[in-house]
Amino acid sequence: MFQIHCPHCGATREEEEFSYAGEAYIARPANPEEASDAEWGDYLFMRKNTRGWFWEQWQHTAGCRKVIAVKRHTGSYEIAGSWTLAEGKEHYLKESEA
Amino acid sequence: MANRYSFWSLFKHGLKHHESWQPAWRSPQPRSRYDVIIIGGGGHGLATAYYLAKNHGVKNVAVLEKGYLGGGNTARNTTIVRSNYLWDESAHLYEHALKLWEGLSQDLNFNVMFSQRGVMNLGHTLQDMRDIERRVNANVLNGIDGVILSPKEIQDIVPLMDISNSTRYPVMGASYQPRGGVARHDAVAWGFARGASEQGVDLIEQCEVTGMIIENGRIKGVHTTQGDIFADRVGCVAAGSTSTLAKMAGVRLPLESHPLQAFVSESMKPCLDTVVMSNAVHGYVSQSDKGELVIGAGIDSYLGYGQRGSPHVIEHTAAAIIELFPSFSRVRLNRQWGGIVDVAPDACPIIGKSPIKGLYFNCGWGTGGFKATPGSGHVFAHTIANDAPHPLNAAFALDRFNTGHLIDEHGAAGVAH
Amino acid sequence: MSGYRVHRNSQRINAQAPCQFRFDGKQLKGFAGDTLASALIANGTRLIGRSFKYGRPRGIVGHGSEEPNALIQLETGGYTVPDLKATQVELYDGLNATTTTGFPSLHFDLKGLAGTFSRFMPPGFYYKTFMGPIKAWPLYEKIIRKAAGYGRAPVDPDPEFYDHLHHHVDVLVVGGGACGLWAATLAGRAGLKTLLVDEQNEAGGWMLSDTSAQIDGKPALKWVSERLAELNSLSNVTVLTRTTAFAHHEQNLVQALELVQDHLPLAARDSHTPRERLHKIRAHHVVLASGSIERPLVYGNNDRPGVMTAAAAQTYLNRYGVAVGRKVLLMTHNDAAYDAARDLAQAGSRVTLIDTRLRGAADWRQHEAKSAGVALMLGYGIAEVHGKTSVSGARLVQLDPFTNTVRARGPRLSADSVLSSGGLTSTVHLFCHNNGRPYWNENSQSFVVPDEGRQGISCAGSITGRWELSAALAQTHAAVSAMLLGFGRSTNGECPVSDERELAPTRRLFRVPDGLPEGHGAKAFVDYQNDVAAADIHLAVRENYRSIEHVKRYTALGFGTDQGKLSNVNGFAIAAEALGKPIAEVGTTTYRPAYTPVTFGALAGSHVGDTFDPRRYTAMQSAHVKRGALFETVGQWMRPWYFPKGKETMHQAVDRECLATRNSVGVMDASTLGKIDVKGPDAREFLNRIYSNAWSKLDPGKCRYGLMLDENGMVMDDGVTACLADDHFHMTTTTGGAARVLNWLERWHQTEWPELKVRFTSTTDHWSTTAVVGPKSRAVLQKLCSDIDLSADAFKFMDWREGTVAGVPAKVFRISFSGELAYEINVDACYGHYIWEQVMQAGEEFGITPYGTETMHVLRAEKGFIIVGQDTDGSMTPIDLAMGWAVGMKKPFSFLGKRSLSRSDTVRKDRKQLVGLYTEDPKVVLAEGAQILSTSDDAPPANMQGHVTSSYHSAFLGRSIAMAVLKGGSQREGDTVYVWAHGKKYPAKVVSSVFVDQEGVRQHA
Amino acid sequence: MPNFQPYLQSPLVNFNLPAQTVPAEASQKVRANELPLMGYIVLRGELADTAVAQAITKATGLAVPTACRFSSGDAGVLIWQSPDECLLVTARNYVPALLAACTEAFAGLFAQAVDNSGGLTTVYLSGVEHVTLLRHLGVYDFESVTPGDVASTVLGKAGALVCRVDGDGVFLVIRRSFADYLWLLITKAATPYRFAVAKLPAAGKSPFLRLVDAGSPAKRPVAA
Repeated sequence: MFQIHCPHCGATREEEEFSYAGEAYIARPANPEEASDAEWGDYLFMRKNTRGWFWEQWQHTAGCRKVIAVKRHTGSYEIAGSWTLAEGKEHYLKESEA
Repeated sequence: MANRYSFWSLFKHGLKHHESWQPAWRSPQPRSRYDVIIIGGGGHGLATAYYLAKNHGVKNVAVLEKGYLGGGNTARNTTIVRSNYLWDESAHLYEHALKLWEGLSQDLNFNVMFSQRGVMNLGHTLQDMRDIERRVNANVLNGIDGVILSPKEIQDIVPLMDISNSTRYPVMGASYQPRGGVARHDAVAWGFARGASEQGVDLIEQCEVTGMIIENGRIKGVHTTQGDIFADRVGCVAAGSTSTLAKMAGVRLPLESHPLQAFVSESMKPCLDTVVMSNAVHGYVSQSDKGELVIGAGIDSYLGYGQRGSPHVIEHTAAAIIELFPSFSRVRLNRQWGGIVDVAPDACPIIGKSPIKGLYFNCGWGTGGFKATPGSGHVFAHTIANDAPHPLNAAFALDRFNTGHLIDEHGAAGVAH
Repeated sequence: MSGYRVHRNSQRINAQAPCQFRFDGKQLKGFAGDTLASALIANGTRLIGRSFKYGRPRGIVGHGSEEPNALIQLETGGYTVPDLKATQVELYDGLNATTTTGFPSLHFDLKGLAGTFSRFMPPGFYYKTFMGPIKAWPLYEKIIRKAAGYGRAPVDPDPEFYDHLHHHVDVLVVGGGACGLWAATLAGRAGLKTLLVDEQNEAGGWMLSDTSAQIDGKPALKWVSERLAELNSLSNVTVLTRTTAFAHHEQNLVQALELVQDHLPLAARDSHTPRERLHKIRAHHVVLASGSIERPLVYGNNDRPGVMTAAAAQTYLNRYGVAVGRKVLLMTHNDAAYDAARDLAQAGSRVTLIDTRLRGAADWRQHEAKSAGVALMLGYGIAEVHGKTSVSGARLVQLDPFTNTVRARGPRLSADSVLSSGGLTSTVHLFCHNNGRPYWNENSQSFVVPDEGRQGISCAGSITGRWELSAALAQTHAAVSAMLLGFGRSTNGECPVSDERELAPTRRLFRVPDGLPEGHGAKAFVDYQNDVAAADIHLAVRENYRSIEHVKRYTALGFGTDQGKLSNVNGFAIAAEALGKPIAEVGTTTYRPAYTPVTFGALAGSHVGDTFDPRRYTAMQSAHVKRGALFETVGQWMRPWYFPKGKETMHQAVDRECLATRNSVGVMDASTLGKIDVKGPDAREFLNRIYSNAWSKLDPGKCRYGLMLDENGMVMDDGVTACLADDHFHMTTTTGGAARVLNWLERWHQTEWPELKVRFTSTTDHWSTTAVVGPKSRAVLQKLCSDIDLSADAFKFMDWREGTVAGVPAKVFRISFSGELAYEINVDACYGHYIWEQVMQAGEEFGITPYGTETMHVLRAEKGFIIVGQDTDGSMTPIDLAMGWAVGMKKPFSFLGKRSLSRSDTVRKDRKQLVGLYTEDPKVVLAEGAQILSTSDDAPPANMQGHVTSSYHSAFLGRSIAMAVLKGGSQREGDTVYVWAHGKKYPAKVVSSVFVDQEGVRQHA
Repeated sequence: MPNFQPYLQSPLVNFNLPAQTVPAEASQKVRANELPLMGYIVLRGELADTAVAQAITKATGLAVPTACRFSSGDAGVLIWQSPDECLLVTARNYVPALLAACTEAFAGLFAQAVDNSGGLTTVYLSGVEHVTLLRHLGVYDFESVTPGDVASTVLGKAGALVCRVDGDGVFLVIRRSFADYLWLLITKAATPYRFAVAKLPAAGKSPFLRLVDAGSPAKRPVAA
């Protein structure tokens, strides 16, 4: 059972206070009408499902109700850190560039 | 068979101190080229190889397993076998598997201890009962056995269950599939391994695939920890690790791998003669031939390859079991473990071709893979041998996620398999 | 007879407190401080079980959680517990235990006969047979199941209760032996919040068994009590005994089970105190001082009752004052076991110590043993134990000093007990539950954990393979000091010293050779509980089950309730030999929780019975109960289902409720609907994106029905949303969907459209909603409300007004889920009960009738209104539901799910679509869930066209009605279909799903 | 119109706590009781935005609390819930005026006040073992909750706000529809601790208990 730091509450809380909200930073097509069925299907269903360091979302449902970004290793379950969605995105983008 | 199993063979070998038993399967060095490579030496992969050789004459086959045979979900599930699925496509696929189960021990000459003690899916709300009614009617019209039981009838089969109205989620009824049951999970892998090996399939353990050799859109072979191995057809049957393989081939899949936990009690005298499943209270339980209660918990919500989940999931399941069986309160958990289940958005498998020519996937079984083992291998072997799906798995192609033709089994599946 | 009481100064039993107890009906005597095992041995009880496969007689082998054989059934009725280890059951007065094996009786066991055919029952024999005839397997299985299994499952409800307790500490120390106590002392002195847990009824660990041990120049037990006194004096330290840490999870979460009352006589148990408590401990740092367990050697018939580990015998003697036998053979390959020989001899047993080493132990130890009267035989081993239900002696062999082979035959010795010491096995389980791996240490002949532990975990004492007390304490001191540095604290105390004693090297031996090829001689057991003998492991390897996991699974090695504490290392070693590999390469199997078994009830804690899951009630609950409502569970909510009068059946009650509502007035509690306050300049835009229909033109004072789709285009929720102000909306959701929808809104807002200025606040619990429904509803409301003009033109259908109802501020919505003239009165929930009663009073003259969900369902079905989750199943689009009118295809922003509606499958004409059905026989009420066929041909596999989603008898129409989803249904009105359920077929006509008042006159009245 | 006599009911009405209430004694290691009906107003707005913060203070006379803390004053207790949400616990008869004051103060701002008075209730939990009791119910590190702190967390399967004013006890702000469940859970978990439904202590300095006295309609709301 994880302990996750909530950047909004500024506190580390137990997993039971959070609910999992899946892969982080999946971009919704800007113009869905122009997306092909394949592109739309990809956005809807295809997932990285990374084994290793993974950017995911948790919602602090029992606390501030905010969705946060968490970088977690899906093999060792180690948590590298958690950020607000906005802060996390910067780190995330830097990494994806690298 | 060189090494046929029977009472007689046991007797003979017994007199010889069991010193002359042959290996159940060969462990050869990998050759550099095969007609077909199967990645994943679990039940599904071994079954695929077995049926490739047996039904399609494709015997020049290698099964590559990164660990030991049957060491993945085959070794970690709660061994429930049933075919009472809601939608035609899945019902037919799982019923196909169930029919194979019914003759499997004899076919493999390896007792997989398939025990048709019946599977009960409990209903706790009016909507549960509507769903049960819908599913059972659909099952019977699909030629699958199924009945609806009243609480009283449930009690007759499962005397220890609390069917009173005082519980939080009173038992209102159940669907019951008498032909369903459980099997000895390890034996399934070993039986298929032995059968495949006997027909010339090479089973390569401790051989992890590290990359795919793809030339202009065609699979040519794989890089492995035991060197490159070539084949024009490669089937991936790697459950939780499927996404990792797909990444090597540059294929995106609609899968998420989650921990699924289970536990067994200490061994007790027979006290539960059927399989009881409840989606509403999140628990399912049967009793193994060894006497342990085999209990499945819910899926952990998060992605995880750790083969372990969070304790509060187990605690909730224990509470659910007590809600159903108050007297089990004093029974003790002996061992818990976790598997990695690859879940597709519609809780149905993906079986078929991929964008890469000659590369096939069989994945997304979620929590329901074990029961399908022979059927899955059977249709996947057909798909690989003919480079075209078997009628039974045509609907389970990857493109359904583009067309939107999902086969939404969530209702019928829940977590409880 | 063999075991007997002796007095030992070290004994921890209270000779002044005798306990009467029953075992298999026999009345026996023991003392407070005994375990059931020690008391049984003291009473000369030997035969305690039959083995699982061969039915071989078995006795007590160990003295703690490692015990494989002595599985007993404790107590009867509600208090019964199966499969407890007698070695872990604390004796109390009046205890009643029975054996769990042996059929028909322990002394005459049928399996025992089968055992004589054991040579034909190798591991996996059942995989190789019972295959034909195919029909016979169920019969075979019946027999196998009967034969397997130990205790009997309880059948009565549990009279005791359990709870959970959460801890957040700096340091958790697992194990209260010398090393654990020292670790806790240092952590405590450093001011850290420290928790120490120990499995036993008192701390001390091996010190309780080893009388000769000295620490800091005083008897070890004295040092232990000093430590305990100090720990108890520290307010920042807690010590929990009878508490077993059984699992280690992410970020140092440790689960530990405390046996709070199990050691008390049933009559003495406090009904206000839990039987067991599950501790969930979050520790910044964990110190594993879980020690080690002595394993036996593997030799012929090493399972005969009277065979035991040396450590067990030493423990029974010194801790419980019980000598295991008068004539004892003790075989060892190490020095430590000499202590047991010495102590037993001093206590009066005739002890022959058979040392497999030619030179034996260090001189001082040999001398000590001899002077205590121990007979020494060096270079020998036991080939085979004699005796069947009890040890009568053993046959020895002379061992080759260099290779593990037999040099020459040895003497036969008579004895009543045979002990062996195969060295210690570190208790590494917790270290390995969560990614940790032990490594093979050739010196200590054990899988051990690294001295430095790992992130967040320190390892202390013999878990690291330090068998000698002095070395163990030194390592502990170093490890804990390092930990304290990490906390920025200093070490306050000198490392306790225990005299360094000279040691002779142990002999690398697991399986004692008997001069015969493996499998030819007497069975030499590795895993007692699962009847796994050395030969079985060789056979598994021979059959190519070569991975250690395969060996384990094929033979069942280590699968028992002892989790292989005695057997695993011997098993791995024998497998390694068979494989011709070093043990290190063979490795271990995975260690899984629980370290020792854990009661289901303890895992569940207080989440059972009426607190298994919340029951959510509305403010009107007592009003409903008073009127005899029966309740339906909807999500976690308890909703009135129907209100039977007198002996009414549900059918009669619902007919009455429906007619009363359609003809006069009914009232329903709609408080459970989810309610969300949506406010902000961009609220409208947000609604446009989240709902499929358009919201741009909804004026304040108006309401609109909205459909919510998931991105896959399928209907996920629906409800009426009222416009309170241009930037302010009151959204309602389905009862079951409230929480899901709120999170849905939050997630889309936060992740996709943070730029939109809008906020969502749940007001579900704030508002009580009373729906007054029927032609007379206006009249009823008029009696309660003067400040709202209720006239048809002033207050139109789908309007809402603010005012005062029965003197309470209220929001009144003129919306209808029944097709009738209806008003929903929303008030502060504290007034909910009051308003309900006021409405009942005001409606009395009209025969106002409260109704529940069942009548609600009928009324809405008569109008063809869907219920999400009943008429939809996650595969229905708005188009499928003939609700295209609720899809704003022209909205500028591509609302959630819109794109999915244009995929090839979602535009298919022959999708399942919502229709109405009229059975030919109006009396037939179709089953909800009945399947639909186009023709009367129902031969499987039948061509199913859809199914019935809702079906009722409509008292208002005087006939049955049904809603269904049907392939291409929108084009099939007028067709006749066949509705199939349980083998019966009913012809029915496809009709519009709006059965009553298609023009909507009534609701606009 | 007849002369209506509206009455209010607490979410725990069915337990009839007043009838069970006994004087507090030291032997009761865990005590609990429900506070009389209070007013609850949810304040939404970016608390980091000084304009919003000032408006809140202007309307309530209370300082905007920092994360996981609460502030208090004559108008009641202002509990931090999230960067854009506070919960104001106040006397029931203050609510109309406070709502009005907020609406006025929030004019032109992206902020709002939502009345949630029917949706919540407050339970006072005290006794020497009250922290132990919380540790039975929830995963939160309740020993670390010091005066002025609020823990928004889960007890069993229901959410709760746990506010500590002083060492004697904590105030649990819970949802109406979960109150029944939580009360059952509390009483169950308190079995070992001589649980009692005890009379609430005198208000003293407790900003929560002071509201109880202030609750009588006689008193006027304190607002800017």
